[in-house]
Amino acid sequence: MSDTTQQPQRQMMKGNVAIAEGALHAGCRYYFGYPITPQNDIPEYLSAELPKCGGTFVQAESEIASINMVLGASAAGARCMTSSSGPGISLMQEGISYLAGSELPAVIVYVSRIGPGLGGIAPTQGDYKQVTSGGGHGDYYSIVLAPSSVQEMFSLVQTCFDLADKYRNPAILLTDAILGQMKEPVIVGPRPEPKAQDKPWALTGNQGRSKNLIKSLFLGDGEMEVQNWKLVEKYNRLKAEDTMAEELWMDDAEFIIVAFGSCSRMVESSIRLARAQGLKVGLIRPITLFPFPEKLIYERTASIAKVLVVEMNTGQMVKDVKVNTHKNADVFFYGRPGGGMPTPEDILEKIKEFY
Amino acid sequence: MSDTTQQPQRQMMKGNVAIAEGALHAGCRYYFGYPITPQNDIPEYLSAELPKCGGTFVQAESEIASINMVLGASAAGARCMTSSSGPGISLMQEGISYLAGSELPAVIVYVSRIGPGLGGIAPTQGDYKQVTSGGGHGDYYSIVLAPSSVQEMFSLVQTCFDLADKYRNPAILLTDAILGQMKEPVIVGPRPEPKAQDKPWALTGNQGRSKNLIKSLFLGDGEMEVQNWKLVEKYNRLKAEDTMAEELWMDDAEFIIVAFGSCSRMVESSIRLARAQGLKVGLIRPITLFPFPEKLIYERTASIAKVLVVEMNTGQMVKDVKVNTHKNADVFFYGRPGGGMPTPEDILEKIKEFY
Amino acid sequence: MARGCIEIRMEKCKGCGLCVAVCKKGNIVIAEGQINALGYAPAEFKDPNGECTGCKMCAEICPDCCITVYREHKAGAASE
Amino acid sequence: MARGCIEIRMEKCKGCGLCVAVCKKGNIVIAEGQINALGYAPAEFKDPNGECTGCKMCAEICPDCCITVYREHKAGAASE
Amino acid sequence: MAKPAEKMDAVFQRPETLIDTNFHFCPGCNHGNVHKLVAETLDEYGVAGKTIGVAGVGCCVFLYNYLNIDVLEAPHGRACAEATGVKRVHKDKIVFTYQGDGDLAAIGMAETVHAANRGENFTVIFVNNSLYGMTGGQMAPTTLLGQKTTTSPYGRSHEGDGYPIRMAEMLATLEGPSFVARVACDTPAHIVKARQAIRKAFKMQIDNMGFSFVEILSACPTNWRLDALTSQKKLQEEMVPYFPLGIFKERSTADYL
Amino acid sequence: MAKPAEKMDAVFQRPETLIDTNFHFCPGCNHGNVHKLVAETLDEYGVAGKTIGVAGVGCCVFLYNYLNIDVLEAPHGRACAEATGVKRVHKDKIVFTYQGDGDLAAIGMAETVHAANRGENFTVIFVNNSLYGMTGGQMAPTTLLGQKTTTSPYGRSHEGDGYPIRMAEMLATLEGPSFVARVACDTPAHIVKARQAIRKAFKMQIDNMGFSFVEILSACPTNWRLDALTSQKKLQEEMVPYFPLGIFKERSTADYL
Amino acid sequence: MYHDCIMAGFGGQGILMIGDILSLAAMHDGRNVTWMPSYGVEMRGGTARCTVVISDERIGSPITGAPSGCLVMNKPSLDKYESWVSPGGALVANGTFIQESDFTRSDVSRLLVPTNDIAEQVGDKRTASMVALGAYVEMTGVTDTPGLKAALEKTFSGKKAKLVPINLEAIEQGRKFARENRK
Amino acid sequence: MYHDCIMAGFGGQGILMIGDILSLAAMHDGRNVTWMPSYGVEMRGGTARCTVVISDERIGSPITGAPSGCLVMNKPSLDKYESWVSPGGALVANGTFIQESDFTRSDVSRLLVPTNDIAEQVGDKRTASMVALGAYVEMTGVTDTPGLKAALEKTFSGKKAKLVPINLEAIEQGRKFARENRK
Ligand SMILES: Cc1ncc(C[n+]2csc(CCOP(=O)(O)OP(=O)(O)O)c2C)c(N)n1
Ligand SMILES: Cc1ncc(C[n+]2csc(CCOP(=O)(O)OP(=O)(O)O)c2C)c(N)n1
Ligand code: SF4
Ligand code: SF4
Ligand code: SF4
Ligand code: SF4
Ligand code: SF4
Ligand code: SF4
Ligand SMILES: [Mg+2]
Ligand SMILES: [Mg+2]
Repeated sequence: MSDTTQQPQRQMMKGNVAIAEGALHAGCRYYFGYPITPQNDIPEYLSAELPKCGGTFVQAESEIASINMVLGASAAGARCMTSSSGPGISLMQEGISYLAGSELPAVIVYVSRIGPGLGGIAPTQGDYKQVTSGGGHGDYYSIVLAPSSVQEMFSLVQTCFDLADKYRNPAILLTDAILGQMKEPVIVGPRPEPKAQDKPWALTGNQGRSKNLIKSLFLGDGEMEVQNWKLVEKYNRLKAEDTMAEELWMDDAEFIIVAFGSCSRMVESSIRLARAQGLKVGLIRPITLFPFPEKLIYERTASIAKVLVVEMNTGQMVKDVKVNTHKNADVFFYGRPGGGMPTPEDILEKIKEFY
Repeated sequence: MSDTTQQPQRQMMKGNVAIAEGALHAGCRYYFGYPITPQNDIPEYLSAELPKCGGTFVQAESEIASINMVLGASAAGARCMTSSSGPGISLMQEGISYLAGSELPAVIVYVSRIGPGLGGIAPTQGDYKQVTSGGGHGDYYSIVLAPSSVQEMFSLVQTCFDLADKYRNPAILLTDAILGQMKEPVIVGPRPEPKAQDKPWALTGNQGRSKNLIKSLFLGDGEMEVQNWKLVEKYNRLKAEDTMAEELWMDDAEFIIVAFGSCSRMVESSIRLARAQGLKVGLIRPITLFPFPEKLIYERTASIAKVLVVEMNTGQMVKDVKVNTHKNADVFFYGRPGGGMPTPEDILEKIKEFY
Repeated sequence: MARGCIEIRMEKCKGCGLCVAVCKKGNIVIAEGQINALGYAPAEFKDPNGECTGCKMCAEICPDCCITVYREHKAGAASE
Repeated sequence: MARGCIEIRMEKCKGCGLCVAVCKKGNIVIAEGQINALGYAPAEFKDPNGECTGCKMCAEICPDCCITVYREHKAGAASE
Repeated sequence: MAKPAEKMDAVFQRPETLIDTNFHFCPGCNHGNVHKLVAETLDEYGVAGKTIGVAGVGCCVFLYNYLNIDVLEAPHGRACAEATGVKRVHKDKIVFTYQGDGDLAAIGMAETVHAANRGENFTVIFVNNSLYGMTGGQMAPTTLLGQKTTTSPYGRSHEGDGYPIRMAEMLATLEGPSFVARVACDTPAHIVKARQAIRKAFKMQIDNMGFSFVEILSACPTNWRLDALTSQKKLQEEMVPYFPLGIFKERSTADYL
Repeated sequence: MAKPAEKMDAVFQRPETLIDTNFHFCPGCNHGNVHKLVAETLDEYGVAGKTIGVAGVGCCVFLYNYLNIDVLEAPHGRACAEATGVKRVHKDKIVFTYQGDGDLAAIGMAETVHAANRGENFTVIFVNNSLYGMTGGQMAPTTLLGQKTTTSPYGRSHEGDGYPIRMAEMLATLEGPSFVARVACDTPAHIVKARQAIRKAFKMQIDNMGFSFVEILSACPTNWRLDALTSQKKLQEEMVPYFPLGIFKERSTADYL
Repeated sequence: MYHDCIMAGFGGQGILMIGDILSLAAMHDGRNVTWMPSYGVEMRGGTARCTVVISDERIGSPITGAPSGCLVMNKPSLDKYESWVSPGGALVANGTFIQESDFTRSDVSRLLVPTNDIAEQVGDKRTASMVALGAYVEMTGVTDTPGLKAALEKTFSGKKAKLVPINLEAIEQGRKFARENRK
Repeated sequence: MYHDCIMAGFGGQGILMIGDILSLAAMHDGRNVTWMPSYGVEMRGGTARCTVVISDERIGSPITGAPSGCLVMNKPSLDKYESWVSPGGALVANGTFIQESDFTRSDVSRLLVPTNDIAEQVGDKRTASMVALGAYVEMTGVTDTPGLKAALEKTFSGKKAKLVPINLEAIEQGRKFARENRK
């Protein structure tokens, strides 16, 4: 018997709201955050919804407090999240490094705004190098996922929770105001009950077991070196098992564009224009920015000699593409930083220039 | 008439103290900082010395306050500095991004400790990617210099001040506890009187001129994009005019090691061992990590096909070397993170493995 | 009672009405049907009976600093 | 006056001397010429005249929690 | 009588230091009043030309568009640290911060308390409008109990959200500050008192007495979702009772520790 | 009499929750006393098995080596934020932070004030030894006027360095906290009072009364460059007069706003 | 089928809402759609804008520099966006604030709609933007009554459900005007 | 000429100071030199260590895993560093805490110095480390009296200048002992 009203239906949803709802679907019941444009829809939505489902919303006194509350809640075993933008994320770098060092899962939503400094609230991809380099001090990386549609805002934030728990590592969802503010139809379905997480390492009081300890200080001789190599192994496993990328029009491509997130949407449009003119352009869209789809880039560039990187910044992903490109391929760049958006027509022109 | 007592003489000096004294030589009279091992010698020395030469030492309530006091003092036209280590530098990322965005000069001394998280105080180069990627949010870079001797601790901190002023950009001196804690003979000479700096943009009150404004918010249509490209131009000029690297034993080298900072010292020793065994190994030591000596690496690897990167981390500089290496060269890596130090003997073994 | 008057820079006024509310003499009204370049119906000084005392209340409260207040010379007071 | 005694875990003692100073009866001394595994001259309980009241002062002040204090059963007091 | 007569003098006009442009503030926003009072004070003491303002991030971030003085834009919450840096370099200049309640009392708490405690010789102008104006009306540390904001949709509750912080009272317990006062913009009479407090605060600085602090209760009609008049009423009837007006600390020269 | 006689009972012994190992603390360091008091309290209420400690960064960072409980190591200064996160998840568990004066009063000022203001239902154990012990004796916000440290080589001066902050008094002005006290470790009598205060603080938490805070004046012989005895004297004669002992706030159930 | 459209006007003229309704209608039609507003500080300028893209294929860019259609509710928006419209595209303008002589393009299908007048006839001045939307839909054929009705029902639900008929009527009157007046 | 050396002992035995003096002497000799201490948390362990490298050429590594010489003032340090010494290198040990039978290496030049006894003879127990330094210098020939004297004068200046003679004497006595007892 099919009752269609019970079936998941498409609904128009704002990207930021899709993230917040996605977090609730993932069983996240603890949110700690501080207002900053252009991500305020997330705390606003969650401050209304969390109390309804037994969750806790805390508006912290700052982004530093937010990330440290997240650290505390995560150590206590809860799925938890914060969200912010440039200046706020910079303030969280110490905390993110501690999360990585203490091997704690956490989800950090990063809705970028233009910078450096106070900058402005326009969309940008100018925080790519900050997030993919780990961001904070020390030898570590954050997992970084970059959605390119509202549906992915909803689903990838859930993937972030899963990967964060799987690897006991912070995971960042990197997006911007284009995806955050736009609406698209999404299929959301009813909010499931949170699944119990098995976290024997969590701090719950040591009744009936030996004490648990969560720390990032390693003072013993050689202890930290062991820990650092352990993290490297973790990242290698992440690379092997959870690298994600989308390929479009790659079957017959003679020219590759690499682009991620909102920018890949403009690129998609530009490729339609290009294909209409007979130019066989394909798209590789990294979904995980860390781990970066190194192997894929290497393999594809073995046979396709031209790669154009398109970004909404001054060229931050180029190094990652170049270093993984097959020797014979050339890498070009087209970018618009500071809120400038590459239009499909602009990109088409660049395709023609380098094809 | 030569009075030798008046001549600059060699004296044994601790690396951290050499930095502090170097800052005083550069005319820095304002220091704002917060204690953290292994850089405490710097604030301790300056808290004693600054009052003697009319300067101001402020122990701030945190690293965030430190970097923001620096921002204020710099905006007021003063040469000023802070120093810290991993966790503290992470907390400064917002401020550093604002310095870059507001185009303010400032010197930040970074004496690394092992991480991520609280980590420990052992020497490391695990903060390479943090500093060379800018660190904070947005499309910017910090100037990064890496000394490899106590004499360079003294001189390069002065270069940092000069470059920071020349480019109106934050400059980071990146070092670690090896160089910070060790003593070497240095030639220091008498402390000169601070030179007046010509900073017409500084905030001094607008008596007799139109008002000055220091900000990083750019809300006008396309304003931020212009600003971002302006910064790129600045970095290109920096690359062209102020990239620094040292080459040792490169005349007849058949194998290159790239290493910076304290690690390059171990490499030097290992090359002596290698040369004694007839292995023609040369060293390229980047002194500026940003701008990275891209051209030099490219040119040298045109004729020398093997490059070994040695770092005290899990391989953070490798990408920068690889992406600038001539197509025909292979890049290898040997590293020790977490306070492990590659001994000359260890490195020699790696040389033999890859030679 | 001192006599005074005010001038409202209507192009700056945002029509918030605070001046209207504080003038005990009811000397100020929001201009009917008028819209200034900022898109607001501005306040207007109407004082048919010359009751304005120059008490400055309206100017004090005006958030947009649109109001200049004038007062009669006091006998013997310096005009500066 | 209640009678008591103490036990000092000399291997834990850091010889800070605080217990020595607070014992009004002078029951504690720093052991002459002795060095424990931590490298300190530890405190020693000497109570030749049995003057220890079990007042706990020494134990309260000991930062390294080396001192156990015993006291005679009070008549009628539960021994638990 | 619509035009001033010959025998009339201007007894109230735009201060010189207030640039002749339009505020971007919403109708009825008291930020405008405070800008005016600060400009008047700088004119009064003739110090505009040697003044450096430090703007917090909030609706006041465009301070530089309105006051004809040198201005530094500080990162959100850190204005007191910036001002410390500026004033340590220019001991003979006048330095003030202009900050909202989110800026000063939430993220900037540590910098504010410590600058106050160090007795830094600058002035803090603190506009308390009980929420985050610029970012769309979220809850601030000063939001009243029961007040609905975009992040306290069910009204602020002391359980969970905590209490509205009275910054003036808290800072007044420190040894560092010289002058701590709270004023309000709800009536002309209170604005006159606000002017006095701001003048006093700058005078303290001019006299090298150290840290001076004026909290100004202000309305944010836009995010309170009220018109200007009703906002002033709410300010008067709800904010003033919880945040009492007055001078909480005033140092005379002699009483340093 | 060197061994306890048969008819004697132990009236003072190592608390169970205190792991039988050696403290890394220097001789005469009062961190040891405070660890002992906390362990005793957890035993007293029988809650060690449901307690989560949050260690600040400072000489107390190794809390987990000494107390047989679950422990989280917080970044320097942020323990109150971590504790907020932990306690919001585990409302039925006992949560406390253990922090030094640099940690809590300098870098952690904002997190401390706001956790207090929110009335978070956990306990703060605040060891004030007037300087940064772990990093080598630098000046802290609590360093006394005139006191020489490695970064106040000429003695702390209120001009420039500011005043020693009295955290307990300042926090007591907030609505949020339920219990705020200051005690000292200079004499056995004071330690007895310290025990009472710590017990009261945990009891408040057990009774869901909200934020409780105990400041404990302590000696750091190593960085004071004094022996243990002289340190206790200095504590008594110099610290206690500036930092008065006592209970500054104690809430009974009814008086929430 | 691919259609992209910019809608712009004063804040308060209901721009974002008619954009919303258009996108809901398109979704009801089984199409892909994106709706992108202007936001934040941008909004303080007093103008509102949104971009709606409708397609049977996966949609790339949610913004456009050359829309197939444009609906402007005030003069500044006309001045800004008229030149963006693709040749042959549709340009619907609010006759309350814009006159024939304000147009500069002749290679687009233009229509001036007396939105206020029609809205008043419909019985509620606040439906002026719906009138404009109706005209736009008629000019472009981008959706139809079933979709619009469904969209209105989603937009005005619960206590507001009673607003559906009048808004639908406004849309229909807009369409009628367009049918009768398009050149 | 290249010489690297590890000196180690209890904190308080003057390890860092004699390392300092050795490096100052080498500097006075016109050589390059590095001095590297253990520091921070490491120091809390109660042991002190420093590494001194002396060379006529530019010095690479300031640390060493195979020193040409080693001076140990206590047993734990002997246990830790004895095996590090290069074959043929010098190993000077403090006879106050170490016995002949503690040694395990026979491929290095070993010397046990009764530092306390000699220091007492010199007239100040606190010069024990100087005695050891003297013996070390004698065993390795790495510097000589002029350098050491200059180093002492730099180390003990101003009010402490009066300490130079007795420390120099301690060094000389250490050298004498080494001359007479080296195998
Ligand atoms: C680090 C950081 N976090 C958050 C923001 C976003 N932000 C800008 S202004 C503001 C709050 C403004 O509120 P308030 O200080 O009360 O000033 P108001 O606008 O109410 O006058 C916030 C949270 C920011 N710019 N930087
Ligand atoms: C962000 C950051 N800044 C600085 C430090 C270095 N640090 C470690 S402990 C400490 C201060 C310790 O002093 P206090 O909190 O008073 O504790 P105590 O050791 O005196 O008990 C500092 C500054 C750090 N670990 N992290
Ligand atoms: S000055 Fe006084 S009386 Fe005159 S208009 Fe203003 S408020 Fe009214
Ligand atoms: S108070 Fe000022 S802005 Fe408001 S209505 Fe009156 S004149 Fe206009
Ligand atoms: S218990 Fe009292 S009397 Fe006995 S040793 Fe201790 S301090 Fe002295
Ligand atoms: S107080 Fe404790 S540590 Fe100190 S001497 Fe006495 S027993 Fe030893
Ligand atoms: S949002 Fe509020 S504080 Fe900001 S300008 Fe508008 S009324 Fe003023
Ligand atoms: S340094 Fe000070 S606080 Fe730290 S353990 Fe030693 S005495 Fe205690
Ligand atoms: Mg506000
Ligand atoms: Mg302390």
